[in-house]
Amino acid sequence: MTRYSDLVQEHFERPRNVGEIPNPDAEAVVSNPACGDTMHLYLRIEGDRIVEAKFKTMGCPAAIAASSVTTEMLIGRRIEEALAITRAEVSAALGGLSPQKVHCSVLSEDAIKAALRRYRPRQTEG
Amino acid sequence: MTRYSDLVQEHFERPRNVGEIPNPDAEAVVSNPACGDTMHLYLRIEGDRIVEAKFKTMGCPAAIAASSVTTEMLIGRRIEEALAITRAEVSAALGGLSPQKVHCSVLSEDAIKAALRRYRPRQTEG
Amino acid sequence: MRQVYLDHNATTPVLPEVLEVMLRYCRDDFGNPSSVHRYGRRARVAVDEARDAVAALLGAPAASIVFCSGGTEANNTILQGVAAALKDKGRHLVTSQIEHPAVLDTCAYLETQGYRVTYVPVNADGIVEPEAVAEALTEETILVSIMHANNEVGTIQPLAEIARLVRERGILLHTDAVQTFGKIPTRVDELGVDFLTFSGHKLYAPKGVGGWYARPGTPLRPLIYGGHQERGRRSGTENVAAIAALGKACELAARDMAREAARQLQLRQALEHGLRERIPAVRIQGEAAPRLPNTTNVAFAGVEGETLLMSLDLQGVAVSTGSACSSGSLEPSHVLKAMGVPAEFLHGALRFSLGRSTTREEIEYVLAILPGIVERARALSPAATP
Amino acid sequence: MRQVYLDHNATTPVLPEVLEVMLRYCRDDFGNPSSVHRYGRRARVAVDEARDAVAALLGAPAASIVFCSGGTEANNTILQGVAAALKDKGRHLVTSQIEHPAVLDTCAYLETQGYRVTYVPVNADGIVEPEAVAEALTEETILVSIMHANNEVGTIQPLAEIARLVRERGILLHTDAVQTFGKIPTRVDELGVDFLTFSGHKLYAPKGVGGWYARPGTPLRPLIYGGHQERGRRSGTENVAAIAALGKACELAARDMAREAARQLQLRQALEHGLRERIPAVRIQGEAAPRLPNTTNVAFAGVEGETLLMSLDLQGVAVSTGSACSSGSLEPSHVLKAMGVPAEFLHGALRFSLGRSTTREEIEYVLAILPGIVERARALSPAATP
Ligand SMILES: Cc1ncc(COP(=O)(O)O)c(C=O)c1O
Ligand SMILES: Cc1ncc(COP(=O)(O)O)c(C=O)c1O
Repeated sequence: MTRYSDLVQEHFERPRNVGEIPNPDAEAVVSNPACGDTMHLYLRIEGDRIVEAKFKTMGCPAAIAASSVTTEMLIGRRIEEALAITRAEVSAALGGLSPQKVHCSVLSEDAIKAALRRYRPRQTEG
Repeated sequence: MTRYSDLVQEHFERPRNVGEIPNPDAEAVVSNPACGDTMHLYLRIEGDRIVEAKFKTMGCPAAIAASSVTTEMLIGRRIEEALAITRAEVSAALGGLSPQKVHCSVLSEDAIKAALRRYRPRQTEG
Repeated sequence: MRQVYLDHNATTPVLPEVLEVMLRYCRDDFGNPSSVHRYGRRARVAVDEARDAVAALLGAPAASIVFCSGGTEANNTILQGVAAALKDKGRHLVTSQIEHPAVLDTCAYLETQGYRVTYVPVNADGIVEPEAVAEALTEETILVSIMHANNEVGTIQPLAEIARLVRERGILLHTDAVQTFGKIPTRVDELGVDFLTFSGHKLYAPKGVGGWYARPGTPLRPLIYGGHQERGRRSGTENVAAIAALGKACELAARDMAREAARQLQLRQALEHGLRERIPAVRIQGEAAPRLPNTTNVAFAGVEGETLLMSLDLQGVAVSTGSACSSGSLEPSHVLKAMGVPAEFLHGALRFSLGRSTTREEIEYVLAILPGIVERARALSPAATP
Repeated sequence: MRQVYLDHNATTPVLPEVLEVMLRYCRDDFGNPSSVHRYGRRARVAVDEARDAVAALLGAPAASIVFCSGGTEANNTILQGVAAALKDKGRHLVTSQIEHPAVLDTCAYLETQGYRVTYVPVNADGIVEPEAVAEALTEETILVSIMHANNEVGTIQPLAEIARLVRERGILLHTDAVQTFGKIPTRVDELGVDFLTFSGHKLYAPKGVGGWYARPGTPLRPLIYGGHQERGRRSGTENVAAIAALGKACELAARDMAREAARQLQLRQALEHGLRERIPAVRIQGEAAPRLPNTTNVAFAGVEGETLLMSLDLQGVAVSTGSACSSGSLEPSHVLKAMGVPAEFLHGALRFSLGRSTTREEIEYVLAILPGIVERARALSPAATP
């Protein structure tokens, strides 16, 4: 019964910001044990603003699309703003997810929170 | 689920010996209250032999065919032989009746028995 | 030989436009709607669109429609399903004496399972009187099932009035609308029902598809479990081609309903008047009652219906003695018995059910041959039953 | 774009010869088999002939075949029907962990009704071991239900051996043969079963038709009551066109079975060898077990099946991640879990199911595009799960 919106389709075919950030300012790996989906989120942060976001995800097309759209949403936001992103916003940014696929947006929200809650600004060296 | 054999069809389309015998030697009217079928059987008997048989029947095609074939079977038989006719023979003479239509052959057997059991040879006058 | 089909209440041919839809989903877009790939997605869209078309004809939300294999399964699901779901609330059902076997036999089964069923009688016109239904209701009653129109005589039941009396008691109401769906309006809110049964093959869609409407929130245990199709309410791979065909048939029915109803009614009246004029001792069942425009049940005293049917068939005319599925049974029609049809007419009934293909010439052909057929059958008949 | 359909275990297109039969009974000989007139009689003959064709494929008497709406309804009828008929004898059923939801969900329903069900495990090859079934039998066991071949991985179960152990205890044996009927031999006496389920849309007949074999004399309460069709064992107007089509499909299956099985097996092996050669970390489920000639279930470590499926779909290839009806669910396949497939493969399975239309070119096309698709998905995947 799964169907994907055009936006999911588009992000799945051409995911944005795929890859790793070497030595990232923040990162998290979250998984959903039930469906086996795993998302690794990498962030580069300057001041209190996210300047780069990348991901690697193993999951269904909706999970990949959710990861992709999440990185787009993150880039340019303040940490406070990023922490306020909800699964509903991720889902909405994809044109809505079917009930069976809502858990994919949960994964994104979880990854954002896990990465940013652990984030401590680096001490300026010297 | 009713289907009719070719013989039933043939007797239904061209029933033999339809009509009444005025002043018959034997006759009977039998009905099946459940299905409403009614058969009126008329016989002319000479000595102990049936020389003429006619019928009128209200009933389904199988009942009409059974009446028709019954008159054919009766003509030329001895009374003893006629009394021995069974529903199975009537049914067989029509190429077999479906379970739903077996009751039509019962009507014929009943009519034969009712007519002949009541039969008493006429006293020769004078 | 001329072929005249006047048995549309038994089943209908699939219309050409409907058949085309069927072909498409058998041959090209043949996917399983549960499949994720494009074949599956196209099939899913077809099922969704058909659901919209059915819903439109019922004035109901699409989500309240469930597809299954036909009217019989739908009736079984609702009667067995409500009975199971509400068994702790009560174990009494009310129905009428003139329902289709799909309702009556299911009720008989429920009676073996500890339920009690009241079979409300009908008046001489074949109408279930709303007060009679009201009187049958008890504290234990969980469901009332009254058909929308009777398949054998065509009488249309006063559902809105029955609904008022039943639902003010908080009791659920089901209607078997197999014979009305597509022929006359069947908006669930006008009828006031909680459940409604429909079937494809009575409105020029194929056999093997039908379904039910269930008012949102009503309790219903499924009859068939499995792959969670139809949101778990009826499992089993969807009969996509037939469902899509039914959707198309619903569109055509909606488009042509008023025109066809008027046209068929006129032909039916011509048939009735013609038969009365030409044949003595004729009786039209439920003549005074509101009836389906396409249906008339005519009895001929002193003859047997199947004999007339076979004689007509030999001349190319297809009619029925009553419902198709009771044909061949020993007993006279339970519907005519419930209506108190006099004995001399009880065995001599024919049902003529007209359809889209029916023409005035066909009616005239029947009027030309039937008098002779009845005469011959009456001539075969014993003068008087002693 | 090239269209390659490799999801024949989900459903098949209707073959042209089969479609022709369907058309005839939708358009011309559209009668209701219960009708007495010639339209009805022709429909009745069609149903009878189809029953003979099904019976021939099962090596069973025609009277032992009952038609219904499909495999799901047939499974429900047998499980619910035997359970109800024998409830005074015992309330324990035995089945396997890899059955189709139409069996598993019906068992779950029966568990809510006071029955106990044992779900026998399978070995790593996806085979139900006969001894495991025998061990599960108790004094209370009334029915054992073991599928003939699994729909997701294609493993063929040792039914004859299971039958010996079950039937020497006087217990009834059912098999869901939906995936084998028409593909490999399914003679009921060779399988040793008392009940067998079949479905039309897996062998190039339409959806919405199927049925069951019941050994004469076996007890079975009907699921659906009504007009006494199918000798009262399954009421409802017969789906004549689909039944006749199924009959035709059975004839074609019987005619071509050996040839098609050999041909599809060769193509499947080419697919399996090609995938192994071109893609690392591939696992073929049940590889050592006897399997359906048309089915292979291949898992790719570290990726998610639906992502592969969608990528293939974008290039015109239709496959499945498992059974069609579990698609979209969160959980990995219950079949792969029961087989103990290692975690890294559990979410990355694709089912390829070949059919009559499958060509070597199609297999080569898949072999050309799938390595890149897997590579891309693996590149998206986090390097290592912590
Ligand atoms: C009033 C009524 N209810 C139910 C049915 C059964 O529907 P189906 O033939 O789709 O099983 C019929 C006709 O057969 C009918 O006329
Ligand atoms: C093994 C098995 N059993 C039962 C079914 C259900 O049959 P149907 O789709 O005819 O309801 C299927 C397929 O859907 C199946 O593969």
